[in-house]
Parts: sequence; C-alpha cells; structure tokens
Amino acid sequence: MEHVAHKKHPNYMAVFGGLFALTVLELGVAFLPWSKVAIVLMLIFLAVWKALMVALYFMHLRWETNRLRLMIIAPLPLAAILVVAVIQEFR
Amino acid sequence: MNPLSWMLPPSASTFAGDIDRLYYLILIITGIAFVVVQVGLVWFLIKYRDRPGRTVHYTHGSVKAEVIWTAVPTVTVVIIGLLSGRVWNQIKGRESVPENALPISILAKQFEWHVTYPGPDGVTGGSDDFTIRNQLHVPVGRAVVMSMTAEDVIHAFNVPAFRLKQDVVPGMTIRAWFQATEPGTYELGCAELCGLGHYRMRAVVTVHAQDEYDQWMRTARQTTAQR
Amino acid sequence: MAHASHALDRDMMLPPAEAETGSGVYTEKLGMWIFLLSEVMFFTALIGSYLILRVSKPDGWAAPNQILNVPVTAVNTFILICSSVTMVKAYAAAADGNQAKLKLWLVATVLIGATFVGVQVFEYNQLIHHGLVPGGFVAGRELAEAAASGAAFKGGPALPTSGGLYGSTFYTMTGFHGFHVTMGVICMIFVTFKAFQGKYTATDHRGVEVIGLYWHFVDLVWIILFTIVYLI
Amino acid sequence: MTSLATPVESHVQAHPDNRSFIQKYIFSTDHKIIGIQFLLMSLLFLTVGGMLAMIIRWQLGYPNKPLPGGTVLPETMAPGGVILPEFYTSAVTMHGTIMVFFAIMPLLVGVFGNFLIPLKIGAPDMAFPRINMASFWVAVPAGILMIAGFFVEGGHASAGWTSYAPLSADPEYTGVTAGQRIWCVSLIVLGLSSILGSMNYITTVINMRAPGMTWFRLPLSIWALFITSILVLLAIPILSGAVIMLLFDDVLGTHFFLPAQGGQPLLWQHLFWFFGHPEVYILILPAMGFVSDILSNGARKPIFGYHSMVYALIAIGFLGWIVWGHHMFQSGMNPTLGTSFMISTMLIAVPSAIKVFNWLGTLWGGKIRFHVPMMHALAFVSMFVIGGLSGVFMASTPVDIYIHDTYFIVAHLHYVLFGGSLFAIFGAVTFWYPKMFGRMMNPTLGKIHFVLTFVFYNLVFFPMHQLGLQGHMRRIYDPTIYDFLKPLGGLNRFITISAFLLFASQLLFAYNFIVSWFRGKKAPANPWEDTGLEWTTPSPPPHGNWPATPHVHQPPYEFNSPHVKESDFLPQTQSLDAIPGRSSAGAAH
Repeated sequence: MEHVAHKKHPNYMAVFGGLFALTVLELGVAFLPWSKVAIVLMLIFLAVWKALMVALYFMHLRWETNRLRLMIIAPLPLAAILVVAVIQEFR
Repeated sequence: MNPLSWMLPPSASTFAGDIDRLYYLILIITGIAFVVVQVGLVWFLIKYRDRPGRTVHYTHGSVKAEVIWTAVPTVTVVIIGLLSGRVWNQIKGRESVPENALPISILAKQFEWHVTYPGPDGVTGGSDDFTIRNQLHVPVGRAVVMSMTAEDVIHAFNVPAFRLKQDVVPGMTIRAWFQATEPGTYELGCAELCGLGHYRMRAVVTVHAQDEYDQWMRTARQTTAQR
Repeated sequence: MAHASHALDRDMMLPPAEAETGSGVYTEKLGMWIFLLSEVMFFTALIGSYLILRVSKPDGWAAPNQILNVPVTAVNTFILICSSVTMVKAYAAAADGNQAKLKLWLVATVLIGATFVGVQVFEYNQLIHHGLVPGGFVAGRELAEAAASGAAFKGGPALPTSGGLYGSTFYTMTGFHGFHVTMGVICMIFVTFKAFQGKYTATDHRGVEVIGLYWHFVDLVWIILFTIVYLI
Repeated sequence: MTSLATPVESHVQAHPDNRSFIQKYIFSTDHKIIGIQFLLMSLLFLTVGGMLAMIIRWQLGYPNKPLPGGTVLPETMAPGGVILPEFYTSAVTMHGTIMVFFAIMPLLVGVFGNFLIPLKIGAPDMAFPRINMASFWVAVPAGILMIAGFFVEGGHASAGWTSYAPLSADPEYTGVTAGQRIWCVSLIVLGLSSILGSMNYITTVINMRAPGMTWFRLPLSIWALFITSILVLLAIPILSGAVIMLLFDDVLGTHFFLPAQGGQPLLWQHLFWFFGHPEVYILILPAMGFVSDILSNGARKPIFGYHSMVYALIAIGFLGWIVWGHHMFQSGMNPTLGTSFMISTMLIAVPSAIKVFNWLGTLWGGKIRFHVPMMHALAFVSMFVIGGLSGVFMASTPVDIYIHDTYFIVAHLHYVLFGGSLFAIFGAVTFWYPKMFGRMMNPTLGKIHFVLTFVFYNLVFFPMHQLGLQGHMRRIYDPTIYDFLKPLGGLNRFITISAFLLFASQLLFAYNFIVSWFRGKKAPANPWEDTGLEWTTPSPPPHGNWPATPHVHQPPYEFNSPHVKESDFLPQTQSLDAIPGRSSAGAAH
C-alpha cells in the first residue's frame, strides 16, 4: 500500500484557475448586448463546463470506474424528461 | 337496470358511441385474457397439485413461449392505443371543436356551477350575456362549446350521460365540447374533490328541442334582464 | 457477471474481499454517491419548477442585477469555489498522510463555508429591506413602488407587476442550497474534530473523501443556481 | 441430503452478544430487529387505515345514519355518530395517505427490504447499520405527527391523498389549517426516512453480496427490492420538493401552485405524479418479488424465465417514469401529450403480462404444495390479473374520459394494492414469520383467514367496477344527492356489509400473528424446504446472521434439480463439488 501514499495528485490549483476564469467569463457574457437566446445558451454551456470540471476533478469521476460513472449519470435523463415534458405543456 | 351489469348506461351525445364501442372492445379483449388466465391458473392448480407419484418437469423456461406471450400483448395494446388515439383527438383534440358550435362559458366555484349564455350577439363576453346558477340548457343536435374556468380550486365538469369529463382549473380557460342527441334532463356533477361540499356540487342539464330551446332562451333573457 | 475482484486494485480503501463489490468502490463512497443521486432529484424538483414557471409566465421576472445584487453574489461564488479547492486540498493531504495540512485545509473549508452562508444571510437581509420576500414585493417598499410605477428600473426594463413567482422561486432554491451548505459545514466540523484526533491516515481517510463528495456536489449545485437564477 | 440444510444449526450465537436490552430491541442497529420494528409500526397503521375505510364505507352504504359506536368520535367529526362531510373528506384523505405511505410502503420496503436483503445476499448486516436505525427512528415521529393531525383544530388534511393544489395550498378552501401543514411536514420527514433506507438497500445489494452471489443468482425478491429502492431513491425527493413548495405556498405565502400571481395548479399534479407513478410500482414490485419466491417454492420448480423476469422488473422500473401523465388525461393537460402518455402506458402492460405468464409457467408441470404463503401468492396472481386488465380501460384515453374519477378507478387500484400488494404481504409475513420470530404461524387459522379474506375482498371490490360503470364518482360524501346514483344504494350497502366482514376477518390474522409469537410451534431452520440463504441459518438468525460468510454456488430456485436425488431442493450455498460423484458443471441453465 506504500505506493498509493505518494500518488500523484492532479493540479487542483489549475482547476481552480479554470473555474475562476469561467466565472468571470460568465459575468461578462451575462451583460453582453447579444440576443437573450444567445446569452442563455452561452451561459448554460459555461455552467455545464464548470459543473463538469467540479465533477471530474474535485469529485474524482475522471478516475472512477465506468460502472460508477454510468450509475451516476443514469438518473439525469429522468430529470430531463420531467422538465422537458412539463415545459412543453406550459409553453 | 341490473346493477351488476358490465353494460354502460344509456348515452346521449354524439361521441358517446365511439367511447362505448372502444369500451366494449376492451371489455371483450380483457375478458378473454381474464378467462384464459384464471381458468389456466385453476386448471394448473388441480392438475399439478402435490400428490404421490407426481414428478416435476424441471425447466428454467422456454424462449419460444416467452416470445409469444411478449408479442401478443404488445400487438394487442398497440392496436388499442392506435384506435384510442383517433377517438381521443376527435373528442379532446384542440382542433376538434366543430365550427359554429354554440358558445357557453362556465365558471366553477365552491360548490356551484355558473353557466353564462351569450346574448343576442351570439358570443359570450359581451354585456348582453346572462348567467344562471346550476342549470345548463342546450339545444339538441347542435354542438356546444364550453369555455370553462374555476374561481377557487380545481373542479371537474362531468356529465356521465354525455361521456364527457373535463377538469376545470383556476387560472386556465379550458374548452370542451359536446353535441347532445336526446332531449331530456341529465345530471352534471363535480368529479374532482373540491372541498367538503364536493358531493353536492350538482347541476341539471336540460337538452331541449331547438324550438323549445329558443323559447327558453327568450324567457331566460327577459327574466334575467328584469333582475 | 464475473467476480468483482479485478476492481480491488482501483480503490485502495476497499475492505478485504468478503463480498462481491459490484461498484468497485468502497461502501461509504458508494453510499454517498447514491445519496447524491437522490439530492439531484430533489434539486430537479425545485430548479425544474423554476424553469417551468419561468417559461409559462415569461413576463414575471426581472433582468440580471435589477433586484439581485450580482457583484456580491459573484464574490460569494468565488468564496464557494475556494472552499471546494481547500476541501480537495484536504483530501490530497489526507491521502499523502500529511496530518498538519489536512487539519489546516479542513479548518479553512469550515471557515470559508461558513462565510458563504454569512454572505447569503446578508444578501437576504438586503433583499427583504428592499422589499422582496417569498410572497413577492412588500407593499410600500422600494421594489413594490418601482414595480407599480412601471418605469425602467436600474438600467433594465420595468419590473414585473407582481414579484410572486420571482420571490417564491428565488428564496426556495437559494434557501435550500444554503440549508445544504449549512448541513455541510456542520458535518465538516465533525470531520475536522476527527482529523484533530488523528483518525484519518494515508490508507484510510474515507470520512474526508465522503464529506468532500457532498461538499463538491453542493458547490456544483451553486454553479447551476448562480447561472440560472442570477445571470439569466 | 437432509445434511445439506442442517450444519449451521449447531452454531447458534456465533458472535458473543453483549448488547443491552435497549441496544438489542429499541435502538437496535440489527437489520432484523429494524425490520420487525417497521413491521409492528406498519401493521398498526394498517389497522388505522382499515378503520378509516370502515368509516368511509359506512357513510356510503348508510348515508347520514349514525355509525355504530360512532358516538365515541368527537363532536367535530361525527356529532351523535353521524359522519360530517368535513370528517368524511378527511377520512378519505387519510385512508389513502396512511395506507400508501405508512402501511403498504413500509410493509413492503421497510420490513422486507430490511429483513430480507442481508439474509438473502449473505451479508452480516446492512451497509450502514446506524443510518438504518435512523431511518426507522425518523419514521416514528413522522407517524406520530400523521396521527396527531386528527386531533388538531380544524381536523386533519382533507384535500385527498394526492393533495391537489390549490385546494391544499390555501386553508381558505378546506377550512383545514394545521392538519394540512402537519400532513406536509410528516411526509417530508417520512421522505427522509425512505431516502436513508433506500440508499442503504442499494449500497448493500451492490457491494455486500456474499462471494458467488452474482447479479443473476439474486433471488427475484432481492431484484425487486433493489429496483424498488432505486425508484424510492429517485422519486421521493421529487415528492419532498413538491410538498415543500406546497407548504411554502400555505405558510410563507409563495405562489408556486396558486394561480393569482402566475402559479400553476397543474405543476403540482405533474410533480406529484412524476413521483406518484414510480410510487405505484414501489407498492407492487416487491410484492411481485415475494410472490416469485413463494410460487417457485410452492410449485417445487425453478421460476420460469428467470432472466426475463429480471428484465421485466427493470423495464417496469424504467417505464414507470414516463407514464405519469395517465393520471392527468382529464386535467386540462395538452391533449397531444395525453396521446404520448397513453402509448407509454399501454406499453407498460407488456412486462406485467410477461410476469403473469411466467408465473403460470412456473406452476405448469410443478408439484404444488398449498401452504398458507402459497395460497396468498396464488391469490396475488389471480387478483393482480384483474387489476392489470382493468388498467387497460383507463389507459385508453377516450374510455378514461368516462371512468376517470369513478369507482372503476377505486376498484382498479384496490385490486392492485389490496388484491396484489396486501395478499403478497400476508403471504410474505407468513412465509418469513418463522425466520423473524423463530416460531410458525398456525396454518389452520392461516387458511381460514385466507379464505375469508379472499371471499370478502372480492365481494367488496368487484362490484365497485359496476358502481364506476354507472358513473359513481369517487370521494363523494353522499351519493343519494344524485338521481342516477339512487338505484345503486343497494349495491353500496352490500359492499359496506362485505367490507365490515372483511375487516373482521383480519382479526384472525392479528390473533394468529400475536399468539404465534409466544405460543407458536418452534420453527426449524428451513421449514418450507427453500433454497435461499436465509434458511441456512437458525430461526431466528443470531446477530451477524452467519458464523462465517456463506459462499454461493447455485442459482436461486433449484427445486427438483436433476443434479440432486436425495431431496427436492438444492440450497444456494451447496456446491455440487462437495457431493461425491457429482459433476462440477453446476446446475446448468
């Protein structure tokens, strides 16, 4: 077990830098004079990017088994089904 | 009428026939399935009961049998689904309301039905409309389209004889239509729990012949105008 | 399915093979991930309702920075990201067996997490002062007056006439996020105490990793909330 | 071959057990004790729910006549024994709430999830025993709150178990303030308990199976509980979120479901049924699992089509998420959406049909033993078929226009929940009672109870189909208000009398349950000659379940395997290599 004690950690500060930069970018995009749709799409893209960085690096999904990853993303389609179907209803 | 019958009570609207036919179709299909399964079950219980000398047929299953009893129900329910979809669109589809249907608006509130009839201009919404509580009068043989909304909670417009049921939701205006085929009086009840008076949220539906309806309309306009 | 023993070399904190470990990770981590799935659905109910209501009533919402104070919240977002970094640093220290750094980073995480909650309380206080409560705009306060006047407000269009949905969804979503951060801080205090007792070693630091998963998840939810509540 | 099942019986109390009485029986972390705690609690609630049903039935059969013994009820519920409409709606609401959340759900998931999962997969306990204990002790205050609601001013919640907003969101509409809030808080607390429990079950099944207990050697009861736990885990938080918003609408003045400032009443229904339809399967899947175990045991044959049974469970578990709209066909939902929901609903009939036919296939060619659990399991199959077939009527959107919110629905749901789930629960309790308490239930009393329940049950619920077909609405206090319902008075009285007899028959079960606990015949380790792992340890099993981790060598239902001649069953722990002269190929399939 000795070898695991000195395992190489990913560069967490780089991830932090990335999250910070993306947040600043988001703040910039939110007040751009673009169309509302473009801003929303851009912001969602950036938010998903940030969320993925947290999940992959801070929550170590990048190094987990495929079985665990599959298990974790499995409920997301259910959430999407609910929101998309009901939005159709009220649109 | 025999209260243990599987027949539906008499109907009095144009689309009731389609609904009843679908009902009887499903009744026959499920009836056959019911008999097959229950008879099979009882037969197996008798035939394969534990008694001396009986040997067990050791098996883990049969792909052929399983494919059959997966395919048959699938085809059956898909057919029922397709037939139902057609009728559903004719009754509740947003484009299904017949042209020149007689407009009426309905306001449901705890625990009564306010029916608003159009004035001489023939459309609801004008100042010449008049409202009557708990009485719905319609002519026979003419489509009636109701714009329904609720003042407080969700109610449901339910006339069993017309085979029509539609929730009435506050904050929404929902259109529903029917065309009565038989003059007479019918009952309108609330079908969605709406409070402690839910059970007595009842109204009377009167289907008139056209001339009788015209006469009723004249009298009703006069009496409500005097009030 | 084959025996899962080949998964053992992936996770150093798996117990000895007394069982089929179908997930390839140790039980506490698996349990936390499963719990987080349930949290995903909980926030789906809240965030989904917000999205649905927003689409169904497009005119009931204010533009960014009109009512909510985006600069303050941006700083708060930065604070929460910092706490995620200190958390992951604590985990790395635990894995390296560096007890001093583990304690340092855990204490930092507790403090920064508590700061986030503090800023949120400040934000709520300001909003209530300006007249936004869960029920909508408070009559007579600044926001209600502005909404009633129908004039352009703070560089944006006129406020919606009723702030009902805006207040409802804002307070419910951010409130439950804040509640989760608070719970996280409380659990983190327990973990910190155990760290000071020397309970986490290089070969077994499950507690640190598991609380970390929860903490990062809460951070992840905030990333979504910040974007869709404050910026859209 | 009797030696196969017996060796562990000599090893009673493998681990020294030094726990105090309170650690052992009250704040216990032992999954078996927690299972029994849930059992006692949910049977209590089953009784309360049943009494509420009697109140409802009395009013429907004998409208406005004083309830026999009803004078003990407070003036605010039934002055002089005559039930008030506000108490009637409360009773309807609470009968549904209590039966769904505090009786059937804990009976299936809380009791058997706890008791069976570690015992059937070969684990010493749950993955998180203390969280397991917490999940019970969180459910207790939820239950106490739910009962307390009857005694607050204004009475208990009365907006139906579905609590449709806006009726439930503003006290002005029902006159119930505290009761509705208590209802909300209790469900939120109970939801926490369910989530903790399901997280435990899922983790345990994934990570703690004994060596050799591969996924496709899991008994179907465990597969069913596993899929159910996933549904609980993902569906309950949606309910919690929705109920929190409902509570906020009432308490904090928010506007989620109140239309005055733009809220959407239909949003509540979408959220509720997005939870509610998986919930329906939560209430039936474990029952299907228990019935599979019991049927295979009773027929002395392997389950027919084990793999397709597993895939059918998974298919139901998934399809359950995309059919919620079929509860809302007449709600004003977009009719096009209604058509899509109809198709997905129709499709869910297919895996259910597969299960029924595979159960019949299991009986075919068997050697059927009619023990009490088997009788209940057979009744389940028969009743579930009726409940399933009546479901086709309401899945068809046009037919649903007519039967929606009528007694046809009431008949349907009781055929699934009583005829289905409750019969399976009676069967499962009788089947695993010896393992729980170390004593057998009296089989004669059990058979009498079964016959009476089966007969009166059908006399109560079958005629409800006819009530519904005549247009009899649900949840109405006094059907005699309507002229078209007046001819149904006799049928309503007949149902009411049968319902009282049905309730009385349950006293036999209660008597048998309690007396057998103290006086029942001592149970051997494997009274039903079953193959499962739980039967290889004494009845009741010691703390820690087995002296050493069991190893699994066989699929779950090896009855009358050609590999064994000495007995008609092959326990899952039995290796064929251990039997001299056997091939090591294992029981092939």
